[in-house]
Amino acid sequence: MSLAGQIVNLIAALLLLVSFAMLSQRRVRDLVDLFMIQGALLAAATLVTAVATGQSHLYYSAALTVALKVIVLPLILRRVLRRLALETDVELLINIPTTMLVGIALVVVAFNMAVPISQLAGTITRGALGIALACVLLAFLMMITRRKALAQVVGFLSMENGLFFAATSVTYGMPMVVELGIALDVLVGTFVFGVFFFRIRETFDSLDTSHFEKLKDR
Amino acid sequence: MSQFLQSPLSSILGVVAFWLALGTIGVALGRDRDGVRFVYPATALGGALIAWLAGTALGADPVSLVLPLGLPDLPFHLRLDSLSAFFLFLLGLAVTGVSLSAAGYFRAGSSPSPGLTCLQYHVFIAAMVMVILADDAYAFLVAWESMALASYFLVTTDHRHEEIRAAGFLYLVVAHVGAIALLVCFGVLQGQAGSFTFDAMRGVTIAAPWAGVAFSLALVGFGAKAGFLPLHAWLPEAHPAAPSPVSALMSGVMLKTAIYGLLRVTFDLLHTQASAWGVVALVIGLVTALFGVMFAAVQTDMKRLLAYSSIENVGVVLGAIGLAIVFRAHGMASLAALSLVAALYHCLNHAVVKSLLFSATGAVLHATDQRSLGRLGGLIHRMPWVAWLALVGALSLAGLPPLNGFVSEWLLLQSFLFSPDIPDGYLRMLVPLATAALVLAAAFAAYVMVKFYGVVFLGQPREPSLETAHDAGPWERAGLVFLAVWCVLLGLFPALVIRRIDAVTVQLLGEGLGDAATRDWLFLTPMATERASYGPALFLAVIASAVLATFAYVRVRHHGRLRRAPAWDCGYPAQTARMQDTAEGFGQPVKQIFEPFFRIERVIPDPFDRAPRYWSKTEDRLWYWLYLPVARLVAAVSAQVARLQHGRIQWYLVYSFVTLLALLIFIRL
Amino acid sequence: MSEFTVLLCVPLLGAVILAWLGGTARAAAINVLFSAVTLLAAAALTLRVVATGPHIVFGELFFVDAFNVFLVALTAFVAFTTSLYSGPYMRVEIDRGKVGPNAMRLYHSMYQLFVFTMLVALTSNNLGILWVALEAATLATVLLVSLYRTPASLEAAWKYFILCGVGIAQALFGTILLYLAAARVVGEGSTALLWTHLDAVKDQLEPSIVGIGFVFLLVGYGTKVGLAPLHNWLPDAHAEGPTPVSAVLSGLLLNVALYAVVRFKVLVDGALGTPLAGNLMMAFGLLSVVMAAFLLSRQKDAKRLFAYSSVEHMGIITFAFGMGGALANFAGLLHMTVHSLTKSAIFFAVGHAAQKAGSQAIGDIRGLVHRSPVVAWGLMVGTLAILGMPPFGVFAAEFLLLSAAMREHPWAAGVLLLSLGVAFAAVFFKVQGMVFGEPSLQPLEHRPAVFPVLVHLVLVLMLGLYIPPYLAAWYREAARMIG
Amino acid sequence: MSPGDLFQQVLEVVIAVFIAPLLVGWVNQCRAWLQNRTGAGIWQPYQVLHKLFRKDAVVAHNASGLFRVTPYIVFASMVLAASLVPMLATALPFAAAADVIALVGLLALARVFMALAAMDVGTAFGSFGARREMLVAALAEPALLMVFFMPALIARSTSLGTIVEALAHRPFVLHPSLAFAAVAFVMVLLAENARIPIDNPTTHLELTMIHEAMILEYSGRHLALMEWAHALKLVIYSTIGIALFLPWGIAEAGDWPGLPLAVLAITLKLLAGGAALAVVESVSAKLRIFRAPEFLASAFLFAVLGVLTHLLLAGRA
Repeated sequence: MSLAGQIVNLIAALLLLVSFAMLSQRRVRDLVDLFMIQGALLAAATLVTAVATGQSHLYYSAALTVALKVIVLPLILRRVLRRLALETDVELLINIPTTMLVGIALVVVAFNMAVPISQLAGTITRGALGIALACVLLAFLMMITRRKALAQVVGFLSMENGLFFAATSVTYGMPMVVELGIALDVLVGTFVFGVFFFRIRETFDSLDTSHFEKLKDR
Repeated sequence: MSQFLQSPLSSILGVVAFWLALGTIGVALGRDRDGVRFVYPATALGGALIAWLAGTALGADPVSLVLPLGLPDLPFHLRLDSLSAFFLFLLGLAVTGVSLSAAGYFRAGSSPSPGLTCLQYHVFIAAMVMVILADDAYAFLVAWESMALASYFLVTTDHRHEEIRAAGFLYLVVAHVGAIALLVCFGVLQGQAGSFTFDAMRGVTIAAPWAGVAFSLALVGFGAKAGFLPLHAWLPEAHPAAPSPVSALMSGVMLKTAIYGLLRVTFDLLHTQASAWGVVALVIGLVTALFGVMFAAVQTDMKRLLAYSSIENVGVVLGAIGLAIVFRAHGMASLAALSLVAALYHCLNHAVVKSLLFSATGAVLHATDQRSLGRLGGLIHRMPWVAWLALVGALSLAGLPPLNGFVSEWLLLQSFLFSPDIPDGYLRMLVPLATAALVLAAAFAAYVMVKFYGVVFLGQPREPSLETAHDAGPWERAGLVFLAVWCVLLGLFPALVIRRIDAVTVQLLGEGLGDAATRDWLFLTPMATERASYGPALFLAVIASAVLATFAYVRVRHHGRLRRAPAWDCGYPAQTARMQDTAEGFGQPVKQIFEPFFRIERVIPDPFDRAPRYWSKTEDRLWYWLYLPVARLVAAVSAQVARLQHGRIQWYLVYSFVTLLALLIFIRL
Repeated sequence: MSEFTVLLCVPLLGAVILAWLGGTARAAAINVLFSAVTLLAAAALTLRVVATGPHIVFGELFFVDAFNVFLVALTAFVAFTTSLYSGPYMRVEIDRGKVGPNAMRLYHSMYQLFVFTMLVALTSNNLGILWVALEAATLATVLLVSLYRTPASLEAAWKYFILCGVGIAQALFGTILLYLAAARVVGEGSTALLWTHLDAVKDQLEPSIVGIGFVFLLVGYGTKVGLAPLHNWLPDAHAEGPTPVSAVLSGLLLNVALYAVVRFKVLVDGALGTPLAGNLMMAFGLLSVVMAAFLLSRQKDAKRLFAYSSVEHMGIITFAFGMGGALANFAGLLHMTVHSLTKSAIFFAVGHAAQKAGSQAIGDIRGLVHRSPVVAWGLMVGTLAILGMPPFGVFAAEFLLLSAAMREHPWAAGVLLLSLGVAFAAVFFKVQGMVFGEPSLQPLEHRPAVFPVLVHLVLVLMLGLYIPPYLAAWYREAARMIG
Repeated sequence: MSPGDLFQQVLEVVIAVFIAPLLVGWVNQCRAWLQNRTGAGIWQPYQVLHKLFRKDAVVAHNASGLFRVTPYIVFASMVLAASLVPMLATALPFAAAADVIALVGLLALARVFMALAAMDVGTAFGSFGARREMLVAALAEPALLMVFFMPALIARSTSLGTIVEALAHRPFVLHPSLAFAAVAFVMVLLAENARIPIDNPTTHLELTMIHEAMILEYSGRHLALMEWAHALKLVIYSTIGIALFLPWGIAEAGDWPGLPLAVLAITLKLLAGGAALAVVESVSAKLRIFRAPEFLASAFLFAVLGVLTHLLLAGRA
C-alpha cells in the first residue's frame, strides 16, 4: 500500500476514534468540537487523496469540506449554543458502556460488510470504506441514544461526514455537481435546524426531545 | 320499432341511460320536492319496458355487447341470456310497482334531500341492471359495488339517527367483505380460465379443488349480499333504516341479484360439479330459512319483521338451489330443473310480494309515522286500500294457495319428494330432515304473517293518533295494485310462467321440465298429472263459487240481517286497545319453544317491586359469537400494532436502524 | 426544449418572487398563476414526449421518458389544483390569526420551491441530483409542516426532518455504492451517475455492490415513501402541517420518492438478475399495508387517519412495482395516479371540514353534509374511492394488482385483501361519522374551494370506468420500461 | 272429466257437507255416554245450526269487512277440501286442482283467515286465540305434511287419489313407517280440530280455549258457518285418515257397483272413528297451553321418523 493510502488509513482510524469519542461524550459543546475535528480529518483525508491521485476536483471537495464542516457549521452550532444558553449535559437513554459495546458490534458488522465491496474498488483508499460505514452507523447510534435535539443534529451531520468519507475512499468523491448539491443541502439543512432550535426553544423552553412524544397512536 | 325489438340488450341499456338521466334531473330539481316526486312514474315506465324486453328475451338466443368502457384490456362485456332476462324481468316488475308507489312515498319530509335520494335511487336500479347484464368480472364487480354504494346511501338517507348510521356501516362492511370474496372467487376462476370474461370462464371446466374454492367464495360473497347465515346481520338493520321503496327494492330485487350471481357462477361458469356443494347450500339455506322465520316471529318493528322474512325466503331459495345442485351432480337433470324452477319462481314471487309489502309499510309509515308494531293497529278502517292490498301480499308470503307464494313452495316440496331417488344413502337421510325444516319454516311464515297483518291492520288502533291516518294516495295505490295483481297472476297461472322460466333451466342445466310442465296452461304438472298436479285457477274458481253459493244459500234460505254492537269479549266490560295481544305476545311462544336460538335478556320485577318494570331484549346469538369477536380481535391487534407508534423519535430511529442492519445481514447471507 | 426550461424555471422563479411578494393579498393568485404556467409547460412537454418519445435535455443532465413525464404531468396538475385550493384555505387561516404575512411569504415561496424540487427529482438524469432534489424537498416542506408553530407541528416537523434526514443519508450511501459499481464499468465522472448510461450497462454492474447499495437506497428512499417500519414521520407530518401541504406531501412527495426507488430497482434487477429487489419491495409493501390497516382504526385525528391511508396505499403500490411484470406495473402506475388525485381531494375536503369544526379531531367533526354538502360528499366519495370501492379508479388499480397477485403470490393477495377489508371498516366508520349525523360545525366566512375536489374525483371516477387509450398506451409503455 | 265423475264429485261434497254436523253429534253423544250422561242426541248440531242461521248476526262496531267475509271463505275452503279427499271413490275431477300439499295449504288458508278475523275486532280473547291457533298450526301443519309425505313416497305421487288407489288396490304390503305416520296423524287431528288434549271444544274457560276464543265475536249466520266449517273439517280429517290408513273398500274410478259398498264402509269407519275419538278425548286430560308445543313437536318428530324409517327400509330393499 502506498504512503498516501497509509496516511488515509491513519486518518480513517482517527475518524473512527472521534466517532467513538462522540458516542461517549456527554457535553454538547464538546460534541461540536469533536464534529469540527471530524470535519478537519475528513478534509485532510480528501486532500491526501487529491495529492496522491491528482484528481483535481478532490481539491475543491477538500476546500468545500473545510469551509463547510470546519468553519461554517461549527460556527452556526456554537452560535446557537450560545444564543440559547443550552445546558451542557446531554442526557443519554442508554448508559455509555452499553453504547460503546453496541458501537463495537456495529464496527464489526460494518467491516464485515465493507470487505467485499472495498476489494472491488480501484482506489488507493478503499480499505477505509469499512471505517466510513462504521462512522455512519455510529452516528446513527448516537442519534438514537441522545435525547437533546442538538446532539441529534450533530449526529446527523457526523453521519453526513461518514458518507463523504465513504465517497472519497471508494470512488475519489462524487461528481462535482453532486457534491456541490449535497453541500448546499447540508448547509441549508443546518440553517433550518438553527431556525428550528429557536422555534422549539420558544415553544418548549428546552431542547429536550422528550417533549416530542405527544403524537402517537398508543 | 322493429329494430328496437331486435336488440333488447341495447334497448335495456337505453333504459339504464334513461334512468341515470332521470336521476340527474332529480338532482337538478333539487329541493323542489313535488317536482322530484314526478320523476318516479317515468322510472316505472322504464321498469315496465325492461320487464317487457326481458320477457321477450327469455328463451331467445343470448345477445352480447362490448362497451368501450372499463379497463384497457377488459372492456365491459354485457350479455343478455335467459338467466339474466329472467332476473331482469323480476327487476322490471318490482321497479315498476315500487317506483309508482315511490312517487307517492317521497312526499315532503320523507327525505332531507329528495334530489339526491332520487339520484341514488336511479343509480341503484341502474346498477342492479348492470349487475345482471355484466359478462366479465370487472364489469360485474363495478356494478355490484355501485349497487352496494347506492343502496348504502339510500339506507342512510336519514342519517341523523345513530342507529341508522350504524346500520349503514354494518351493511357496507359486510357488503365489502362479500365483494372481496367475490373478487377472489373471480380471481380463482380467472386463474384457470386465463381471462376475466365470463365467456372464457364458461369455456373451460375448472378442476375440482379450485372449483370448490370458487364455489365456497361465491357462496360467501353472494351470501353476504343475500343474507345467508351467518352473514345476515346487516339485513334486519339496513332494511328498516331505508326509505320504504328502497327497502322494497333491496329486499325484492337486490337480494335476488345475489341469487342471480350464485346461479351464474355455480351453474353457468362452474358447470355445477360436486354434490357436496349442494348439500352445503341446502343446509345453509334451510338453517337460514328457519333462523329468519324464528326471528321474524319475535320482531316488534314491522320493517324488521319483513327483513327477517326476507332472510327466510332467501334461505328457502338457497335450499332449492342446493337441491338442484345435488340432483344435477347425480345426473338427474329433470329433477334439478324442477328444483331450479322452484328457486326461480320463489325469487320472482318474493320480489313481487316483498315489494308489495314494503311499499305497504311505506304507506303505513307515511300515514302514521310509526314503525313499531306496538303502536299500530286497526288501520284497515282508515287505510282500506293499503290494508286489502297488503292482505294479498301477506297471504302470498304466508304461502297460501291460490296465491303465488304457494306455487314455489309447492314446486320445492315436489322436488324434495323426489329426492329419495338420489343414489347416495346419507343424502337420502338428510332430505327428510331438510323437508321438515322447510315445512316448519313455511308454517311459521304463516304465523309471522298473521302477526304482521293482524297487529298492523286489524284490531283497535293502539295509539290515538292512528285515528287520523289517511289512506295511500293515487300513486301509491297504483303501485300496490300493480304488484298485488302480479301476485295473483303469478299465483293463478303458474304453468304459463314456468313455460317461460323453463328457458333458464334449459340454459343452465341443458334440460328443462319439458312438455310435461307446460302442456296445460291451467294445471301445473311438473312431472306427470298422476304424480302431482295443482290447478290454482280451478282452485280459486271452486272456492269462489262455493263462497257465492254459500252466500246465496244463506241469503235465500235465511236472511241478511245484521246488527252492530259493542264487542262481546266474554262480557268483559272495559275493553281498551291495550288489552289486545301485542307483537311481543306473538313472539313469546316462539321464544319459548326455540329458546336456544335466541339470546334473551330479561328484567322481571319481583312481587314486591314498588315501580315494577318489565323489560326484555331478544338478540341474535351470532352477533356475539361471530361479529363481536371479530371486531374485538381486530381491535386487539390494532392495539398491539399501535404500541409501535409511541411517539418517541429515538425508537423510530431504532426501527430504521434495525431494518437497515437486518437487511444488510440478510443480503450478505 | 423550451417547455422543459419553462417547466423548471417557472416554479423556481415563483419561489423567488413569492419570497418577496408572498405575504401580500395577491400572493395566492400569483401562486396559482405560476402553478398554472407550470401545468401548461408540463402539458406541452407531455404532448411532445407522447408524440416523439424520450428526450434528453441540458447535456444529459435531465431526461424525460414515458415513466417520468406521466409523473411530471401528475405533479404539475396536483400542484396546480392544490394552489387553487390553498388560496381560500389559507385565507381562513390568516383570518383566524394562525399565520401572519411572513409565514405566508415562507409558505408560498416554499410551495413553489417544493414543486421545483419535485420536478427536478423527476426529470433528473443524474441520480446524485435526484438525491439532492429529494433532500431539498424535505427541507422545503419541513418548515411548512411547522408553519403554525404549535408544539405539535414542531414535533411533527422535527420528526419529519430527523427521520427523513437520516433516511436520505442512507440513500446517499446507496448512491455512492452504485456510483462505485458504475464507475467500474463506465469510468469515473458524471456519466457514471446518469441513469440513461447506467440503464444501458445495468447488467454489467457488480451484483454484490449493487445489492448492498439497494438496501441502503430502499431504506433511505423508503423512509420518504413511508414504508413501514420507516413510516413514522408520515402521519405526524401530514396531520400537523397546513392541509395543502398534507395534500402535496401525500399526493406528490411520496410518489416521487417511490419513483426514485423504482428507478433504482430497474438498475438493480438488471445487475442482479434475481428478483431480490422486487421481493424486498413486496415485503416492505405488504408490511406497510398490514400495519397501516391495523393502525387506521386507532386514529382520532382526521388528517392522521388519511396519512395512514397513504402509508397503506404506498405499500400497495410498492408491492405492485415489487412484483413487476406488465400487469402489476400497469396497476402500480394507475394506482399512483388515482391515489394522488384521490388522496389530495380527500385532504382538501378534510381541510375544509376541519376549518369548519375548528378541530381536526374526528369526534369534533359531525354532520358535515348539513353544513356544506359539496365538501361532505367530496369527502365521502373520496373516501369510498380511496377504500377501493368501484366504480372509482383505485378499484381498477387494485383489481389489476390483485388479479396479478393472485396468479403469482396468492398468499400475499390474501394478506392484502384482509388488510384492505380491515382498512375499509376502520376508515369508513370514522368518515361516516364525520359526514353524517347531527351537525357540529360553523359556517365558514369564505366559500370553500370545491372545484379541486370535484375535478379530482371526476377524474378518479373516469379512470375507474374508462381509461383513455392514449393514457393506457402511455402506462403500458412506462410499465414496460420499468420491467 | 266424465259427467259420471262430476256427479260422483258433487255427491261426495254434498254428503260430506251434510253429514258433518252428524259426525260432531255422534262424537258428542259418544262422549256423553262415556261420561255417563244422556247426551243431547246426535242431531243436536243440526238444530244448533238452524237456530244460528235464523238469528240476527251481531257484529262488533270495530269489525271490518274481513270479519264478515271470513266465514264464507272458511266454509268454502272446507267445501273445496272435502271435494279433494276421496271418501267414496278415488276418481275425483277436482282433485287435479290440488294435491296433498295444496290440501294442507287450503286448510292453512282457512285457518289464517279465521285467525285474522279473530284479531279484527281487537279484543283480548280474539287475538290470543288467533295467536295460539297459529302456533298450534305452525307445528301441526308441518307434521301433517310429513304425514302425507310418507304415503306420497310409497305411491310416488302427491295426488291424494293416486295415493289412496296405490294403498288400497295394490298388492298388500306392510309399511311399518305408516304406523309412525298414523300416530302422528292422530295427534295432528286432535290438535287441528280443537280437541282434547290441545283444546276443549266445550269450554269457554278463558285461559285454555283456542278455537272458541277465535270465534267468540261471531254470532248468527256467521257463527253457524264457522261451526259448520269446523264440523266439516273434522269430517275431512277423518276421511283423510281413513283414506290413508284404512283405505280398504273405497271405490276405484268408474267402479259404480262398488259405490254402495264404499258408502257402507265409510259410514262404519266414521262411526268407529268418531267413537274412538270420543274415547281418546275422555281418557286424556287437557294439556296446559305451554305443553301443547311439546305434544305437537312429538307429532312432528313421529312424522319425520316415519319418513326416515321409510327411506331406511326402502334403502335396504
